[in-house]
Amino acid sequence: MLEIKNLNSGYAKVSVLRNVTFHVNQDETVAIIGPNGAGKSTLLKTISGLVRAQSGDITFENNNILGLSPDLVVRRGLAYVPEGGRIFPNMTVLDNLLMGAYSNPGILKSGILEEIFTLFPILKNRSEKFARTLSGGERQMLAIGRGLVSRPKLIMLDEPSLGVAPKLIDEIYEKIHALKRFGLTVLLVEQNTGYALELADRGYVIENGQIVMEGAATDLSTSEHIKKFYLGL
Amino acid sequence: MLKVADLTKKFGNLIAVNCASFEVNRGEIIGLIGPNGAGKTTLFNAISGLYKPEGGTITFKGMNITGWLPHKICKLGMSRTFQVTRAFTHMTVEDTVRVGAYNRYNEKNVQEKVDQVVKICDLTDIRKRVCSDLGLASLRKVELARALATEPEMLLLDEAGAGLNATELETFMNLIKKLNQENKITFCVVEHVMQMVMGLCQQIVVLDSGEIIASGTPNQISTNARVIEAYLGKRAVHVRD
Amino acid sequence: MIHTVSQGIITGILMGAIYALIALGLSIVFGIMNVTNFAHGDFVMLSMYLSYAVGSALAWDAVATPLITAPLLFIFGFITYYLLIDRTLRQMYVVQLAVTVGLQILLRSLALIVWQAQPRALQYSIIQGNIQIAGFEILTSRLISAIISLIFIAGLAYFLNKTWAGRAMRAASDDLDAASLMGVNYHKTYALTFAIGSSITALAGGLLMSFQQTDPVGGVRFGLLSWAVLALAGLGSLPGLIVAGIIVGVVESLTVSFFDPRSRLLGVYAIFILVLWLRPRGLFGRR
Amino acid sequence: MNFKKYFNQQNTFILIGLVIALVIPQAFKSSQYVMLLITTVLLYAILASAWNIIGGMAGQLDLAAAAYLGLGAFTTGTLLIQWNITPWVGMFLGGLIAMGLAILIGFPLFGFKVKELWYAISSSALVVVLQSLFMMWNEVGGPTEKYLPSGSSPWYSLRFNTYVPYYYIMVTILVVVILINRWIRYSKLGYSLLALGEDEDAVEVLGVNSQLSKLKALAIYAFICGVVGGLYACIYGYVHPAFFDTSMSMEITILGIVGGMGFIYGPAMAAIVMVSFREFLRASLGSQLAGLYLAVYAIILIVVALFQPRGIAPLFERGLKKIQTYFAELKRGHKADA
Repeated sequence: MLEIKNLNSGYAKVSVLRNVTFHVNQDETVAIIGPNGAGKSTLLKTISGLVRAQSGDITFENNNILGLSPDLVVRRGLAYVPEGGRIFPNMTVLDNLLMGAYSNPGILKSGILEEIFTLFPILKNRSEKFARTLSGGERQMLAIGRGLVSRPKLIMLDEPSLGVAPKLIDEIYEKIHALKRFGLTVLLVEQNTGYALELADRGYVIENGQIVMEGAATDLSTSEHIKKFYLGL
Repeated sequence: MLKVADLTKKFGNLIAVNCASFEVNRGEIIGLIGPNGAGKTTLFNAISGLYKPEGGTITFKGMNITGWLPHKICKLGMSRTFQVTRAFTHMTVEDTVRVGAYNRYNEKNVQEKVDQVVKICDLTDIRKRVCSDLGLASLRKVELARALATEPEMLLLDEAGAGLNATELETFMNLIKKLNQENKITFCVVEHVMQMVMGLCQQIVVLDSGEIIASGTPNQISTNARVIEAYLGKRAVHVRD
Repeated sequence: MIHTVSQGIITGILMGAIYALIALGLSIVFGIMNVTNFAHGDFVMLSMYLSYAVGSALAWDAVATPLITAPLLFIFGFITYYLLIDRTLRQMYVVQLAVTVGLQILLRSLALIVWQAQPRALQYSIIQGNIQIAGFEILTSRLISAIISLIFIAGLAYFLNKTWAGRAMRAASDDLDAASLMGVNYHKTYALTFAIGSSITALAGGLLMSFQQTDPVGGVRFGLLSWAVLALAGLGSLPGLIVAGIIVGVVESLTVSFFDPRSRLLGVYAIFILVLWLRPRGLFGRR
Repeated sequence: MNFKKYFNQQNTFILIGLVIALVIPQAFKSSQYVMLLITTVLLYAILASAWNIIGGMAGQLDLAAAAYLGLGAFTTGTLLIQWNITPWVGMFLGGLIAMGLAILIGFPLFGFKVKELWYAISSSALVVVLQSLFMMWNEVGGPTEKYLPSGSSPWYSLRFNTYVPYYYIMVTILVVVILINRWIRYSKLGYSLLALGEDEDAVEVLGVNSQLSKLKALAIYAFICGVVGGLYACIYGYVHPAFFDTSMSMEITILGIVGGMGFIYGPAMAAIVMVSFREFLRASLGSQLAGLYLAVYAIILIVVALFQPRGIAPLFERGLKKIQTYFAELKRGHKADA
């Protein structure tokens, strides 16, 4: 469904990603794990068009999406929930969700909001509140909900456990698990290796901008390298 | 050397740091860890004078420096680096270091100090380059160098290891160790790269949601149940389906 | 004494509503795009001249001229955005300053070329005259202008809150990257914002021409006034903008009636500086 | 003394510049109009160079040059008119008064960390405010021009029939201002200013008192503007509140930016090129439509700012380097031939 080949990317003078190749199949949950600064976020930003790739190929459903601006990428059905959620703090929760339908307002008629409210009941209770008043966990749920409004085919989640109180991480991951039932393909980037591998079908390990390992999630979580450096076992 | 007692910093209703207390002894390298948003950087900003704390006291070298302006704290012997490198983009490496060196030197002997710091931090090759042309690893070194040029007795490093690759990290850690042993500089580092924290620090303080939840040696910390739950996250998920 | 004060306050409130309208144009451009348009005051000046041109050519009343000048300024804002502002967004802040200040000099010299240095005023206004209420004199033109301003501000608030374009503007203002992830093309949103900001000055210019004259350097005054209103209001609160506009209007009007007509900007400057010192986020601002 | 040591490229340029500066009045003496233009160009060059200290180096976008200039002019003018005190004294008093006001305003502004946009607006407003104040103050200002007496000795009252002496005084001041620029740039203050122009927090934790540094820069800048203001009054022979001119302030800021922020010679160079060009436009277009020359000029300023955002000074530097390498290669070529 999503295929990345020999991707090189980075910022002005710093090259962050080197020759990254991987793919995500339909209805799969894929986790990308790695230490802070390894280039995980840059990878997702490049796919979503926020960062311009230096070379390589990105195809989504057999269409080349490399070099498209973010607003065009999202219209193809590829939603990106950025690191930290990046909700609109000075808009209400409802307005935040509505923004998710910006590229296709007609979708609201399909009852998507109700579905999201069923998934995240807390958002319904707070729909008239300003998003800045939400807690870290609620913001993350809002961000995920906002990404879902456009009924994307693939959703990319960037560190959903970041800045969320530990007891809420469980809840967030439960929701992400529920996304699978939504018929969604999920690409997950996490530093919190334990959670990510528990949830994912397959995983990739990225270090210093390069993919150093890949395999089924169960295999990865039993690998010595992962145990030693990521799980601290 | 540095003593933080009951430090509290609020932003509106949000309590970023809540009654934090810890102590750093002379000559130590102390690590400050915790999840994102735990208040580590806020704590640093309060200690270095960029924020005025709402409560508590900060004592440095026996002086109460709570609410002092940053440049005065620096004069007293404490400097810092920033999480996101905040290089002086249009200045050369040498000029950047010079800004720090003027803290204790005047026009006559400032050049000596600059040369010395440039040499220690291994910046000789790039001393005439403009900061905006440099890569992350060099920028981190430049930032350390300019803080070092102020001749601090204590240095606060904010995520100095983030984004460095293994070799770069190794070089950087060796530099810090050397400065600690030879120049007798006390370090307090906020760090995410566990490799760096474990390899460098004698003491570790763990911060979560603005509160200090544990402190001790690296071994004590890595086996502390509360720390594991809040930060290290070893525990596997239990997804109910 | 009390009568003079009250009269001053009433005049000030009416002027204040128009100042709020002028500042609104600046506020949406600054608040949403984070662009500082130093030429904003000169946009007002240009609008007033255009209003004069339209009004005298068609023998229209000043209040009606925005029907023509507002679309003109809308197009002008659109072109200005793509020609100049869009190119400054990813550049250093000083470039934006240099470009908008250059634009200011350009607008001023254009006014000089077309209308020479003489002040111009429209003669006919159906809303001349005044009403007497409880012994206070209220100029009809100002009253109507104030009411139109308030209605327009309310309309814009509705636009920002309830339409897709308005929502996109607020989202872009909060977090540009996140907005583009929602499918917002920020160039288009910014162009629309800047064009709306410009056409607001056309409306304000028309209203102002119903009771005052214009000259090529008049822009400075409106520029300062709107920045003062903005500093006082802070960003992001439309009711705050109205209150701030009224405070500035009242202060100006009281300085004029008690001190000296030539000192009208002194009081405004004083509160402007005080606000910068004591409450940099403005009285009602959240940012 | 080693002659060769002083005969480097830079000093050669300076020498050539000085010779040209001395010769110019001899060449254009016959035309008062041209001399006035050249003096005006110099005035802008001085002000833009002074702006470089607060704007270019410290990054504070000050728009109040004309406020300090006007204060200097009124101080000098009033002292001469009312007490017959020579402008030589008046100029410096004017500079001091401008400096005093700058410190009075700058101290709290910098203390509260008002910067960028808001600093620019408040300084720009200062010009307007001083204008209306002097408009009201009839003893000193007022709506009509107050003429400076010619007095007995032109050198005492600084009132000449020709612009040549003004020219020489201006050149001297310009050289002094550029030297001050140089001296500041390579001193503790200069390095602190450049660094705080980029990141104020970062520079404070390096032990720099940013408020004090900015205040010093502002004071020096205001003083220079005030001194030149005194001369300005003498050249025009009157004082008027119109001296508090917002357009002029803005032009100086643009020249500083277009010249290249922080480059010592940049602003002066920009002023000489752009203001000469403006006056050329005025001479060739002015007769047809008032204001047309300004419109063309503004467009050119905008284009330069857009397409050369770091200013024209880096452009010159690059050109200079090319010439240098060209000559160096030429030399090498000669050696190879030999």
